[in-house]
Amino acid sequence: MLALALVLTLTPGAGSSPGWRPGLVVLRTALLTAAPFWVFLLVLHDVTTTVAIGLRITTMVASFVWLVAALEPARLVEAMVAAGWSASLAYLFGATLSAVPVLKARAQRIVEAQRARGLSARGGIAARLRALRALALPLVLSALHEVDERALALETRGLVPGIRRTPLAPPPDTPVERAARWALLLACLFALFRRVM
Amino acid sequence: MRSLTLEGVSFWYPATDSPALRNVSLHVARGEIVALVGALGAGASTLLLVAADLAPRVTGGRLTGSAARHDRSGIVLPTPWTQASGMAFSVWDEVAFGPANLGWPTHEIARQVDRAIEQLELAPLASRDPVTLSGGELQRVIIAAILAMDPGLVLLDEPAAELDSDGARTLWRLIRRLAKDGKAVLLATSTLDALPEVADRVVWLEDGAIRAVGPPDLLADVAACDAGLGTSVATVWRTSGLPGPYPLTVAHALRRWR
Amino acid sequence: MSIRLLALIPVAAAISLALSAAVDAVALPLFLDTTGTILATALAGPGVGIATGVVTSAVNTLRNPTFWPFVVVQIIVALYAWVAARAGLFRSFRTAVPAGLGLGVIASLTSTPISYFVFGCTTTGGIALTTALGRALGLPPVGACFFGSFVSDFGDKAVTFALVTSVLRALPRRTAARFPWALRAIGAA
Amino acid sequence: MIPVLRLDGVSFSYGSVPALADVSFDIAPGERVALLGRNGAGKSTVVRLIAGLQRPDEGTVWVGDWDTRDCAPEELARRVGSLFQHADQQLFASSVRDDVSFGPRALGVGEREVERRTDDALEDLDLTPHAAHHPYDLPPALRKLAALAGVLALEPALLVLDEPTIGLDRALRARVTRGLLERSAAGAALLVITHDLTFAAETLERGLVLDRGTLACDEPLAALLGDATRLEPFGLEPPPVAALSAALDLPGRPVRAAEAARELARVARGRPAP
Repeated sequence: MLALALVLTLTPGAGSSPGWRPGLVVLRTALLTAAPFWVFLLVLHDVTTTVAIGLRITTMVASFVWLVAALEPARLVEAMVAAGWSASLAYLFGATLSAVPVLKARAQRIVEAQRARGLSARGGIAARLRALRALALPLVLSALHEVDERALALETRGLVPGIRRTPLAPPPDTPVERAARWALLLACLFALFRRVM
Repeated sequence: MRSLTLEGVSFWYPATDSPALRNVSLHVARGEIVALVGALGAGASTLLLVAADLAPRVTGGRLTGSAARHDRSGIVLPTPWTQASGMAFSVWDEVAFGPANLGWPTHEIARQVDRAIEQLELAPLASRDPVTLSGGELQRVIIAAILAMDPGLVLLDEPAAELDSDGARTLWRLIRRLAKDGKAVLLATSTLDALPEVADRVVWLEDGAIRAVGPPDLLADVAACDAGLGTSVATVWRTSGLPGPYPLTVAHALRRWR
Repeated sequence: MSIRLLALIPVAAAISLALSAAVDAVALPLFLDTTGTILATALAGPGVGIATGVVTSAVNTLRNPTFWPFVVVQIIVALYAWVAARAGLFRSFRTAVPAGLGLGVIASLTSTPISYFVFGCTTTGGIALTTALGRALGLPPVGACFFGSFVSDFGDKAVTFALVTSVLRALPRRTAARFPWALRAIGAA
Repeated sequence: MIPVLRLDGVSFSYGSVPALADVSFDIAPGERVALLGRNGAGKSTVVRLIAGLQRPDEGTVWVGDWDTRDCAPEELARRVGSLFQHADQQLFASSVRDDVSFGPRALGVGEREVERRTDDALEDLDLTPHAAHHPYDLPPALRKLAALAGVLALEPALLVLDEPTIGLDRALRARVTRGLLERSAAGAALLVITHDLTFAAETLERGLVLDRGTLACDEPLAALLGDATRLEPFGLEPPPVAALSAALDLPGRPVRAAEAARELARVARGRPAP
């Protein structure tokens, strides 16, 4: 939570206000995500513990679901740059986000290609582990092989350590929002302080 | 005005004994289009990496001789999907990635990006997520992204590999226009038939060294035809046993025939 | 940090996330979500490994918010992998698989307190079910929670270590030579 | 004779996006067929349907006497060898030879037969000198060829290849042509998606054109490639040799370099020296 508050404080305006109706969607998603936890809590614990932990989980889930709903990755990356974070750090986050679907699609292609070469993923554990090897190795090897080309590409496109990057259309940041963020961070710290003491 | 000067350049990749380039001397002037041709592994890609100041600075390895660049360079690598920034979630932002890293003011970024998008005919794709593009579309986006950085020296490694014939035609036209605007262009390609209309000079690389340099007529040369580097028309002429000099293109052949 | 290592981190993190999605295709109960962290550590040292683990968790969190506290596990995995790589345990399956089993124990020891105190041991469906099984076997709550994490982590980390060993062995020497620690991890330097 | 492949009124859509509408054609053993058309015309969908990775919404895809609806892709691998785009990303063994033998070994054909098929496939594409190399130590173009060898080693009755020559130079394309002609002479049918009309002209004999999901042409490739006005609506233009034959009006309008050279020499002999 603290880390999240810190990130929000240091990156102005990454979130856009989700509005009223999206708010309902967020609430519903959060409750649905939290629901299984309640079921398992009831199985594993007594009622008091269930309520205590359940509320904690629900709060946590709700705040993250809200964050994800309100957050566009592109805006976060630009907001990080605008707030003076290093472009390399913004790159780590942004590049992972965009590499995941690329590698997932590649994993899917590899599964299909190996099946078209006769690989069957059925059978005992040993057969399935062998199949796993034929799926995972090409994915990892081809991805690692590309690291070099990615490095060349970053260099040619000017993302080198120590640059002063121009933020592209950074989200607007008002003094009120800034003050609200600091206030929230202080509230978090205060709550933490009371817990620890 | 020279844009690139290589004098006696030899280059070794890390952990290799034989050089990828041997004693290469070459200059490229502003407004000029120079094409590198040669068999697989002849050194064209390496030469482009040296010209871009990536080898040995990023690749590692060892360089002897001297390489002087008089303009900022931009290189289009042969695998567009590894050259995507990973930080852009629309084509417009992808093209703007390089200019933003150069720290330009916002209005200058917008001007260069819009121009590059128009040059590569990407306007209909401007708001798409780069992840959803086809290979050919992505290749055009990366070319636009490099051009938006306004390099004086444009380096292209197999820029037409992923393009269909429409896309390739547009690309060759664009390259001519870049040269007219005063840019120096150095490109490696195995699409030999396009070169007579595109290149001002052709450099034939063999085993890391320059075997011959000349106007595109080089591609109708007996030796080039025999090395598999003649244009299709020249190669047919050579195979037919008709006397030289061989025509370079269909138009030349027609003139010769009449 | 060199530009090559900067480029390695997102690739390694994405490898973890893509693999844990792709493992469904062979119907094995595995996560493989620390593959990239371990691999990055073996190739490029603990700093790069930890960065990979943190980025993996951060991006995973966008998908499922309850993953964030487990970033601690990713960091411990990176440190453990570093020790294993220094000791040359990735050079053969005979050492890698026991090392992976060891990591399974350590990873579940790390995740148990997080899982227990933050989530009441209800982290994911699978672990919650094995925890319930532990309770049914008469274990106390914390013990059942450890049992749940342990059952799922044990095999997963052993397979992950074996997979990383396969990758390091299959990595062409020229590619390996580009990363500062790779040759050492495979015993070639 | 039973065709190796028969598409019978096949339609397919991705969700609500139609990809193929009522496509029908047959391919006989040993036949060499080019599948042409713009990006997005539905060519790759045809490959996926034949490999059993998708099921047709309507109509039937017959591979010999097998309905692809009833077969998993790994079963179809006994009859169909498929090369997908980015096939070089599927390599994972530590030597080219091991990777090429993966397919036949997965089919369970017996170790001696695996060896023979692997040797033949490497030989056909002149890859024998690289057999012991690590695939990722090879230049990308040869890696691509290694992936193709892995498909040839399945020794299927039908080869379905999606852009086998992207990134290959002329010498390597000639190797692919030679290898495929040999396979076809031995009875394998070829269905090749390509933008590379020079390669198509040298290798293939029949041309299918897909246009927005429907079959727009099915005729001898030579006639199609020589006709600029017919190709134009599909974003294609005649390859240089076909253009040369048309411009010089060479008899029979050959589209292959060797035939064009022969006709050129013959006609030139009958003319006064220029």
